[in-house]
Amino acid sequence: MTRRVYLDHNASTPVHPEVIEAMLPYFGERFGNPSSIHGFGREAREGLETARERIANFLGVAKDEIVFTSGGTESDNLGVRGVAIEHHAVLRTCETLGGQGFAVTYVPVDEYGTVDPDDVRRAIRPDTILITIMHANSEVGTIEPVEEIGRVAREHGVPFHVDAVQTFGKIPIDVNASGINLLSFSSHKIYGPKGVAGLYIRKGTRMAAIQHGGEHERRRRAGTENVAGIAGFGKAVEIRERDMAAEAIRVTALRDRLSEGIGARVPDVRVNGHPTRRLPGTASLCFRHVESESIVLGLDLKGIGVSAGSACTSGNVEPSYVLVAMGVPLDWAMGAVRCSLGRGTLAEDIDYVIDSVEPLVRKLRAVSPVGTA
Amino acid sequence: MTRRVYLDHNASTPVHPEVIEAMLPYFGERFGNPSSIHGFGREAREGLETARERIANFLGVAKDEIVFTSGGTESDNLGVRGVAIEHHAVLRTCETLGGQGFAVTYVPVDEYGTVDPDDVRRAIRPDTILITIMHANSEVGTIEPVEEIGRVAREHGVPFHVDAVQTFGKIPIDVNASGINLLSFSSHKIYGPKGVAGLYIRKGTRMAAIQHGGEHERRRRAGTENVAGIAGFGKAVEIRERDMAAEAIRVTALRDRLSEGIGARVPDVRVNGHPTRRLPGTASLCFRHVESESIVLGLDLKGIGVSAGSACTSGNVEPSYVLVAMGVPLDWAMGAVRCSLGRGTLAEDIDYVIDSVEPLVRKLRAVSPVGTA
Amino acid sequence: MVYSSRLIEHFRNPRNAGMMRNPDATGEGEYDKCGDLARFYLRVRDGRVVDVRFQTYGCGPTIAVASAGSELATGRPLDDLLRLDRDEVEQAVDGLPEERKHAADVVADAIRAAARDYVRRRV
Amino acid sequence: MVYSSRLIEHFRNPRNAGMMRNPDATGEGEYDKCGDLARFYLRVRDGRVVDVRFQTYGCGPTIAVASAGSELATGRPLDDLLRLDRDEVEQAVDGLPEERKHAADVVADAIRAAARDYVRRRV
Ligand SMILES: Cc1ncc(COP(=O)(O)O)c(C=O)c1O
Ligand SMILES: Cc1ncc(COP(=O)(O)O)c(C=O)c1O
Repeated sequence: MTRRVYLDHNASTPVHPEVIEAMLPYFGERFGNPSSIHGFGREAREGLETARERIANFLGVAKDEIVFTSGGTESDNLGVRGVAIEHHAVLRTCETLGGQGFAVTYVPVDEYGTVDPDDVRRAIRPDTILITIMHANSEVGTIEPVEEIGRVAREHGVPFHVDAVQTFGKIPIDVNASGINLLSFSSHKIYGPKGVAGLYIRKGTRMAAIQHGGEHERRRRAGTENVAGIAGFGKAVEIRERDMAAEAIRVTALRDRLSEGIGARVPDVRVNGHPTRRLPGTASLCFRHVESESIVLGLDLKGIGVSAGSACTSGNVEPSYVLVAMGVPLDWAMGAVRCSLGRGTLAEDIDYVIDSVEPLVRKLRAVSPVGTA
Repeated sequence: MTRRVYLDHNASTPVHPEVIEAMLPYFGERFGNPSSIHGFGREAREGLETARERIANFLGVAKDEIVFTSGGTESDNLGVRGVAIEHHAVLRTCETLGGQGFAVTYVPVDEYGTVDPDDVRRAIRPDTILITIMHANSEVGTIEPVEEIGRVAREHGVPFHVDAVQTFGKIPIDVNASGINLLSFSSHKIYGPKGVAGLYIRKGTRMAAIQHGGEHERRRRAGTENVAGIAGFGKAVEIRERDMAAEAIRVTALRDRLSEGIGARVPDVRVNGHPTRRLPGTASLCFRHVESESIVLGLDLKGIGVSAGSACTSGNVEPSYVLVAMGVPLDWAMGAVRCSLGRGTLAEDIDYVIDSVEPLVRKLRAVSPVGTA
Repeated sequence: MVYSSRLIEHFRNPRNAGMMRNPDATGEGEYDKCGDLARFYLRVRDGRVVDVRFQTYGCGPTIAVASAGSELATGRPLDDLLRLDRDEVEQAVDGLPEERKHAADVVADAIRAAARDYVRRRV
Repeated sequence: MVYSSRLIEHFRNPRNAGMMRNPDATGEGEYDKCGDLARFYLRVRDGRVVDVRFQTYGCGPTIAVASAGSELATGRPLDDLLRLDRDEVEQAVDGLPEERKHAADVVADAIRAAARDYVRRRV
């Protein structure tokens, strides 16, 4: 078998063996429905509440401020739409709302992908009901100044939602210092199972449920809880709490080894995102005059998994909107590749990737009619 | 240790060992994100699509008519609200809708909990956009005449949604014969994991997504798929396909042994629901002048898990709305207990339950000031 | 819902359950919203409760709380019971979950009502 | 997206990739929405294509499809290539996934354009 190197940890991660161990009892003996009042139900509920407590402690918040969801996407939907719907309902009660649309103001980023808190301040209108931002963008990994933006939000009394799916368990987050009202975070990016995530909802944040049915999760999210998944999530957080600091250092070094190694051997390469305020394991590289997906495919044939920055789906190419917003020229942006490292990544993996990228890009450029003609 | 008997399979079921086996690879080596185009992603996608195919075959529908969700509740929300939102959007485009509310007409049930298709016909209005029904109610287990109701829906050109969470994998469902447009079905009621379910969407059914984000599930449900859970769900369906018929017979016999046994030894007991058109494993019993939860608690102390028909949550008693709708008098309805059997249930479990119920109910009645005074 | 082991023990083996013939006093406590009902019977000698019986109907723990309440009432001066605090009753089962707090109210109400009934009969 | 093993083989070892000096004809195919571009060079003797070279830029499989297209064009009468069907090109890599069908269009367009260029130069 060929060597396999996975450098797509921002897309998903393998489940940690200890996490699998933590889930198994909830598939087996502790299989009850946590809403049931008998012993089978109580055993399941215990697993649920232990995980909730662990995650609440990790974030330094109260247990009942954590709601479990089915994924980062649902957390984002609940966080953003939950506030909008609630607000909408309030407005409708007040009969002050004519239509029902919400206006969205987008704030620009600089060349590193960083948002300027002053731009956020200027974008706030008297009727602004929510400020939302990604803590770190999943593609280039630039970490946003959430503390400063949180201060702006607080000054104006506007609820603040942060999508921390890519940062939770990788870098510290202080929801209090950052004045965060709502925080989305997920399991399958930190060696937990897919299909489970969480939303932190600061006490007092007014919001509506978006999934209706039973009275689960204190009426904030209906539906039988994914107990085994949540138990696994709790264990994954416990492990990250233990390993996070050391891993961040290790993985940052490997990431730099990767981009420097490629930069030294391949001409016309650039590294995207902020040079230092960046996710430990994320290296977004642009190869000029080469198309992203052909690199992904070429590396795939070498057993290497990386992700294409520009996605060509349903017959329309979409160069990463992040890179475009950062002002990366199109002939670079079309050749963006994201490498995201994780706990399984070794130095020899990095060297293997560098050794594989060089001839591949050379070959692709050799047959390219672009940039050479 | 005391004997443990689980008679709450309608609430949730233990995960079948073969199902756990089927999930493990997707926590381990096949952990990729199914949206990734490299080998790690393709392996995950394969698991997803194999499960989709298996379930589509089981239902006799096309693969791309199956959308995976996070649970029965989400399937119901997507089925019902998806149609409503889509319809709403269409109407708004047509600028014919003044407000934005939807009116809901409830159709009554008879003493067995059965809906009369003629009542459905009479309830249809020119602006009816959806008919929705539970295939079988989870508490009393009465199976509704979905074929006849489907015929009514078709005659009037109204989309038809069926919540088959309690019937899927337990009794046959023919979405074509029943003219079903949307069918909710779930994993954790049939020995699959929690946190995964499906919605069948008949080709051509106009509906909106309710969870927004990526382009997963053909844009009908955003969010990284719970691959391991879905793979397990597929295996669970495969096993049910194999065992369903024999299990239905076995479990019906045990269910009748239970209600007859209790009926013979305990006075003032009634069996709810339809005598024959009923879920194989469901026995809903009412003990007159005894309070549901005290029976649940008493049996729990004997290691037996059953569910209370009347739920007393947040300081307000709620006698089962199903029983009330069926015309069960309050002094009976307050003492409703649901026993739901499953593949692990043995004849000796049933006898142990009968032996435990008798003295418990006698004791509770002895100290009760109700019905005796 | 998690109940204390002391509560469970009372549920398993309720003390003083049942009716009393010719009691010196009876009293009821009720919680409408739940249909919960507790009835207490007292035997009183020299201003002191010497025997207690109860009957209850209600969600799970009511019977256990009544059993604990009956123990707590036995041997106490009647005056005490006129001012019986619901918290004392709850303590007697090592606390109740939020949704079941009313069980202690129903039992305390019933015991106080029985004590009042005794006073009333005497007057 | 799953590619055929034949396509993968072409991707790994593209045949006839690169430029050609003094070609008898050149042609391009383009797919705007994707930025995909293929350029073909032909050497023609006695109405027959004796040598082909190509250059491509585009999402994954374009290079593989071009390689297969170049093999398919080699040795063929020029007249054939004027009417080259995109389906024949797609068949040469055992089919393409839905979202990548355009790779066959781009390559077929480029080969036909090169054939037309040869005719034009002759006239
Ligand atoms: C920043 C961010 N938010 C949300 C999501 C959505 O997570 P999921 O697809 O697991 O629902 C992702 C996934 O990549 C992400 O990177
Ligand atoms: C008929 C029916 N529909 C929907 C559901 C909701 O399923 P879940 O709680 O798994 O989301 C249930 C759960 O008991 C059910 O019985």
